[in-house]
Amino acid sequence: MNPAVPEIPGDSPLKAAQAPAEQAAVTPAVAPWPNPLAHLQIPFRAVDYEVKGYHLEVTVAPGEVVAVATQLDKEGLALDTITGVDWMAEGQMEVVYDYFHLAKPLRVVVRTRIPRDKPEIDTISGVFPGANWHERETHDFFGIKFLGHPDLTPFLLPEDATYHPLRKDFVA
Amino acid sequence: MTEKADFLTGDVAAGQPPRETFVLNLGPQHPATHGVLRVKMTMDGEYIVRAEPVCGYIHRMQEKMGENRTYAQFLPNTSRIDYLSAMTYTHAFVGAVERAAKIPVPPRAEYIRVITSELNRISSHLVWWGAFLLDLGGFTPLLYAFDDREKILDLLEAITGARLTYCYYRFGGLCNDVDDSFIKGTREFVAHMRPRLKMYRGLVTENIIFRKRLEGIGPISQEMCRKYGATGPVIRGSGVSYDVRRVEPYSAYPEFDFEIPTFPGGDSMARYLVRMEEMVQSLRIIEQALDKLPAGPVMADKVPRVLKLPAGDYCYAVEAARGRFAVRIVSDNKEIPYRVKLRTPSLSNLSLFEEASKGMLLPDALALMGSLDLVIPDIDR
Amino acid sequence: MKAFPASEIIVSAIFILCLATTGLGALIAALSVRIIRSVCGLAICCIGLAGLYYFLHSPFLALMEILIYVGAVCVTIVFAIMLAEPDEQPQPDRHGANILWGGIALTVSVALLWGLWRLSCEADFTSPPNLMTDGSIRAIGISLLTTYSLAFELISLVLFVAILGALAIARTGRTKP
Amino acid sequence: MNETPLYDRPEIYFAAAAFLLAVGIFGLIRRRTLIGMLISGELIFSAATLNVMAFNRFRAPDPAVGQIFVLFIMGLAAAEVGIALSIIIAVYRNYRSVKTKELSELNG
Amino acid sequence: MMQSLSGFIAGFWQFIASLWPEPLRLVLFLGGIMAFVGLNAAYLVWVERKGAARFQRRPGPTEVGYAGLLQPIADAVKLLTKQLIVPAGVDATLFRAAPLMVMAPALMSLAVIPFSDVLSARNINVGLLMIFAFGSINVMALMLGGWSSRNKYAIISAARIVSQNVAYEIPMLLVVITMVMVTGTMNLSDIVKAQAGPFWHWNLFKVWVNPLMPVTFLIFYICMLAETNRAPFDMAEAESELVAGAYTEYSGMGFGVFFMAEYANILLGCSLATVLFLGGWQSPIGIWSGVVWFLLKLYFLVFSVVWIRWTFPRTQFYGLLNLSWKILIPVSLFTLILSSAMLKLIKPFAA
Amino acid sequence: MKSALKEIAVGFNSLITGMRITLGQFFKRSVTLQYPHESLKMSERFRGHIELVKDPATGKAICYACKLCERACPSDCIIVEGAKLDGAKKRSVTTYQLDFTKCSLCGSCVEACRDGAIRFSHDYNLASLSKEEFVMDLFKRLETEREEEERREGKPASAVPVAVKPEAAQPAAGQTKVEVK
Amino acid sequence: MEAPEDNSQLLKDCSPYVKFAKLDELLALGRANSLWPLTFGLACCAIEMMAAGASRFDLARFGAEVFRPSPRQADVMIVAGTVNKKMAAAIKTLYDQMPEPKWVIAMGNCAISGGPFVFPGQYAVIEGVDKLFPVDVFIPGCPPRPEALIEGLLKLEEKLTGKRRWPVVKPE
Repeated sequence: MNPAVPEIPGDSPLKAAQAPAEQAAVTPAVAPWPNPLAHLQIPFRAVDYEVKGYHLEVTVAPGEVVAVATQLDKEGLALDTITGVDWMAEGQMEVVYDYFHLAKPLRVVVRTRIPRDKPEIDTISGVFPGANWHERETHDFFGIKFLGHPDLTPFLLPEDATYHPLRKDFVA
Repeated sequence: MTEKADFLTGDVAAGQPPRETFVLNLGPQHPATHGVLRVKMTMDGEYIVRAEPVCGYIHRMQEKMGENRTYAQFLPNTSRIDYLSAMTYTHAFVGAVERAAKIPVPPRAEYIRVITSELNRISSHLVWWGAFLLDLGGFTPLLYAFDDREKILDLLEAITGARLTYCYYRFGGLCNDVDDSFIKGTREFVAHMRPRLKMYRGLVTENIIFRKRLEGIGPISQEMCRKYGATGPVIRGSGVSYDVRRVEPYSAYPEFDFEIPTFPGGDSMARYLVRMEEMVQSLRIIEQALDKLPAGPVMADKVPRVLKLPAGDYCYAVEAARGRFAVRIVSDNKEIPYRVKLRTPSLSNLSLFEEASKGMLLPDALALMGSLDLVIPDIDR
Repeated sequence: MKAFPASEIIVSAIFILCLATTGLGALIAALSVRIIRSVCGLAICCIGLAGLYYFLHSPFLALMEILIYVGAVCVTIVFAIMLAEPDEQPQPDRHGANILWGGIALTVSVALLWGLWRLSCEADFTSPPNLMTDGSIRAIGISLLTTYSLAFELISLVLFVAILGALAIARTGRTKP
Repeated sequence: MNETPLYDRPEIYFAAAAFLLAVGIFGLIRRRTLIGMLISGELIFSAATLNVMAFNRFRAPDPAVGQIFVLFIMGLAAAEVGIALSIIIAVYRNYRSVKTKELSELNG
Repeated sequence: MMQSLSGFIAGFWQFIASLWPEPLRLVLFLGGIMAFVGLNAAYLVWVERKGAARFQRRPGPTEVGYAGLLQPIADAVKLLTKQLIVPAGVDATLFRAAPLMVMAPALMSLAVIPFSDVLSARNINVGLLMIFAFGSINVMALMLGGWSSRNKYAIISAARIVSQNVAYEIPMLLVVITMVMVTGTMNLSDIVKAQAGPFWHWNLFKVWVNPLMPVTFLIFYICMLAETNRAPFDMAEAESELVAGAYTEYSGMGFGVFFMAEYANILLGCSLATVLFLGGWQSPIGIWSGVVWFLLKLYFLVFSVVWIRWTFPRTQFYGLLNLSWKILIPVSLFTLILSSAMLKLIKPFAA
Repeated sequence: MKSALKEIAVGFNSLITGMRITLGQFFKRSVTLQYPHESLKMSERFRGHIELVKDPATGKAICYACKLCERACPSDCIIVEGAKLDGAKKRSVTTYQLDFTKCSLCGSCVEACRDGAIRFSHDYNLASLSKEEFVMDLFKRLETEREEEERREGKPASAVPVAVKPEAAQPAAGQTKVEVK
Repeated sequence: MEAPEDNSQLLKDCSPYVKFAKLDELLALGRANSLWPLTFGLACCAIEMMAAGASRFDLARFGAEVFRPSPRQADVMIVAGTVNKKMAAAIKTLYDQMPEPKWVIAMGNCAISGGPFVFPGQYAVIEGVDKLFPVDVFIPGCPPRPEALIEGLLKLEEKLTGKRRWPVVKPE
């Protein structure tokens, strides 16, 4: 039982309340290079954060996204978002996975391209449950099928929607 | 404070599948969903077996519009994604374009951006505070919060011309400079707000009814936050001091001294306290920024009238009032972006609701939902 | 009821109203198809009964009847209906059976009525003085704590055990999601 | 008016009680759900209490005894209802029904 | 002044009573009570809205009549002419009857409240019991309203109302039994008469009978809030959870009657608190007692109810039950035992 | 037991505190703006719907229908038509149709205008029974306004002062410098 | 409440001596002064709707602060925000659930015509709620100021009673 009135903002207990482990996690503004993902078997490419807005990027084969997600999960990264880009001219769909680290200034972009006429890719919602909604949304917008996804019913579009509005050839 | 519903549940044979369930459709019009979220709840009495949010009731094609409009034309849309912290959202979009087009922003503009963003954060938290209390059945705090918020809105309206959808930032700076009356008014506001926060504490934070309703309710672990990508006060309420302003510093934030309030509880109370403390920190930032506000122009010199970003993709993340908001622009070197992706915090924050609300009582789940601070158009875009 | 010309008639009318309420309530309780209406019928019947008790010089019991039957028994039954929704479907017409059973019930009760009637007629009864608000509550209280104290304790024990038993029974099978 | 007024005649009360009893018995037999039977049972209880009260009033005008009896009956009725309803709910949990026809497992 | 006024009223009543026999007096009084309740319910809504506005630093209704005084009338006119929707699939009879069943008991109960020495519709020996007996119909009616709406929110709300009312009836009755013991009667007039004299003769301050008397009053007050479904115990109409609770499906005057009944019940609860604890019509200085004092005390309590509503958030439902079962019932039992013991001790000295 | 009592005491105290706070607010002055009886003066930068600016010299619109605003508008709510009137040097606007119901008040049009020919009005309390009312022809509006003013004052509209300098709504280029200590 | 004047010749003759308050007009007055809105916010405008109900602007002065969460008890639906196709059915139901007489205020440009979210080839937004049900008052703005909402309510009252009891504010 917690009887009285501790932990009020503005009072000193605030500092005491912070878990010591997270205290250390507050990092300085400068990125702690070298690349903490260097030991991964996947060839990440460092990019200039000031120009791009992320630190590492990698293009993988469609089959590797789950493995990459698992690895990044182990490294303590969180899923930022999943989205698609419709490269109609090239006949491809790009699926982009953004990850961010909770303590370090580290953003990772994982891309993969799948054929536009058969847009199918494995789901990573088994690794990151948060991917569920992002994948549903991507399915809504681009019609990309996430294999093994628990529920690919329309998320933002009406329940009976069959169109994929963010495809470049979409007409309302 | 983990004992809950002990009177009602008592010795319950756990693990058995529930048999008496019914489906309760919360929303799309329901006072607790703050707009048009629909939650399909499978209930066993007042216990939630499964709460499945159904989104899309205010999907407004923001991303599609991004592909239809020039960068400048898309700018006003950003204020309407999360209308409660419109400044920060515009900031992210403007920042992404500036990053891609390598437009330098004058320091005065950056400072004013910080001031206005933080003011906006306070106003957003005030709305949340009031609406949250409304969820819990207290009406008066809402009006006190709106009262204080009006003061912020007056300040912001004087410089931007709008109360909610400011559209104040431009690529390379701001559309207007601030004047002395704004600076004076902001100082007055900071002086006014501190005792008000104290009053809020007496009225609400220490209130036994309120504490009983929040303490230990809706715990969210750090791991769950990470797995779902929850950010902002939600993750900070779970003890992780993740804040974009610290981790990926942007604008003039590195120049200010402020704390990232974290509370380890992970319950609704922790999230509540984080936001209350954030208001204090925002006031600190505003004060520092006002003290240090440099002179100079508020608009970069050479901003091309017709913006074309070099091909490639560009990201920019900001700490909005609800957490990490990131804009991702894919450009193919045309006037119109090839793809604009808006990563909104509310979507990720809500996505953990289904897991977190399992087995909770309906009012507790609504307290949890309120503590996530949802803005539905932010989810649906 | 002092010297008031029509007072006798008014009071009789009220009495007949009470009787009618009781009878009507009972009929609704026994005959209506929807169980929720039956409960309402029971409640109405109890309110009518309370009126009858009042005429039987016991305002205390009249109010207790309302308090216990309407406030506790009926509410509990409605609550149970909420938990277990047993709406009867309109049954196929079985008029014959209805008449049969109704006849039996009527026979039994008429027999009883006859017995009581005889009982009350054989003994000479005197109409007691009109004591609407006598000290009956005090008398009840004193009797309860003296003559009938054992019964009083027993009834409280019964109620206590009933509550415990009800809790125990209703809780079994309750699952937490 | 020398005639005994309507409300001071015991036979009226007896008739009312008999009517309640008849309706109660009929309901008890004809009702096909447990709750319906319970309600009919309450009617029979009421008939009994009315009788007791009438006798108390007309036969033994003691202010206390009959009323205490009725109070006890009410207490018992309340206890009975509590127990019966908890049983009904338990039955409902197990069988998803409170209709007597469907609760015939013991019939073999 | 006050004395002469109440004296005049008393004389007037004696005159009337001598002219008109009992039944007509009763009818007259019932009419008076109805008017009183109607007027009060309407203007308590106004007080509530004005009060809420003041607590929130706004003027409240001002534009409809002077200071918004015609607001309740406008609301009534509107509600009366609003379409009455009986949703498909509901039990129409019960659905329509429920609002009336909520209103009637409150009206009946007010008949035994002694507004002053002579100003009471029916002074019966078991007045206190009567209020509770009719109060129990209230629960039944709200429940039927919720149930017959065939709306999930309403049904949940109805279930809540019952648990809440059952839970709070117990401490309330315990407290009332304490008061009956202290005053030795269930006649409300006699209860007030037992508190004659300056304010330390009020039951609230009778600490020599029971040192916990203020606590007893507090328990009664809390129970009264809970029984009338007022904030912070307004589970019946938990807006942010259950839309409008048991009233969700009610439109027009059906809702209006529920609304009025809520205020009538507050009025009844506050009257009861005044009679039981605050000395009814007795003036705090011992002289010039009269109906004015009763009304002053009554409206002070009503104001405090409004004040509480606009200050606190709603309690959690199990918190509410815990409060009753874990705190209020034990404490009220304790005060009951304590006061009976004290009475036993004091009686010999007093006699 | 002791902790429970303490909890009750603390809880009770917190309730009393809350009630004291609200009672304190009860006696404070209300903060309400009695709108139809009193109204706010909108700030200089308030963004109502746009309106055409009069040339103080001629009393006519400055706008010469260059259509920059039309192009800048993200929601396609402006339609400008212009014509070269007889004897005039420049083109002048003949229709300036604003569909205010589509406008997002972003200010792109005002910023796009190089001559300060449009500005934000301060109409902050528009409401109507028909939505057609908000598809307005700003040019006609300006003309009727001018005619009315002329009729009322019996003198040319040039004497009417123009309240807002065109610079007031200009983009940041010409803003005032604010000195901060 | 003063009685309105009557137009018919017969009544005009005695109008100096007798004021006729026709029942209809009394009803209209009652209705106009007790407009209970439905608690129903969609987007940005909803915040301004809340602001209009808050202390600074105080809708309560006109008796319109009783925001009812249940459509059964509401008189006026303030559609504050964008209505999209997924929402349209729900909002129609809400309208149908409101008892007669009922009114609708379309607040904000989105509700009036889809507002800034209308573009050629859009697939989600209803271009004006007057396509779904009759709308009584339109309040443009993005979002409109709270005063505009009050003005809208006054317009609605004007529509009901046929005259305006309040001064008209000319913006400056």
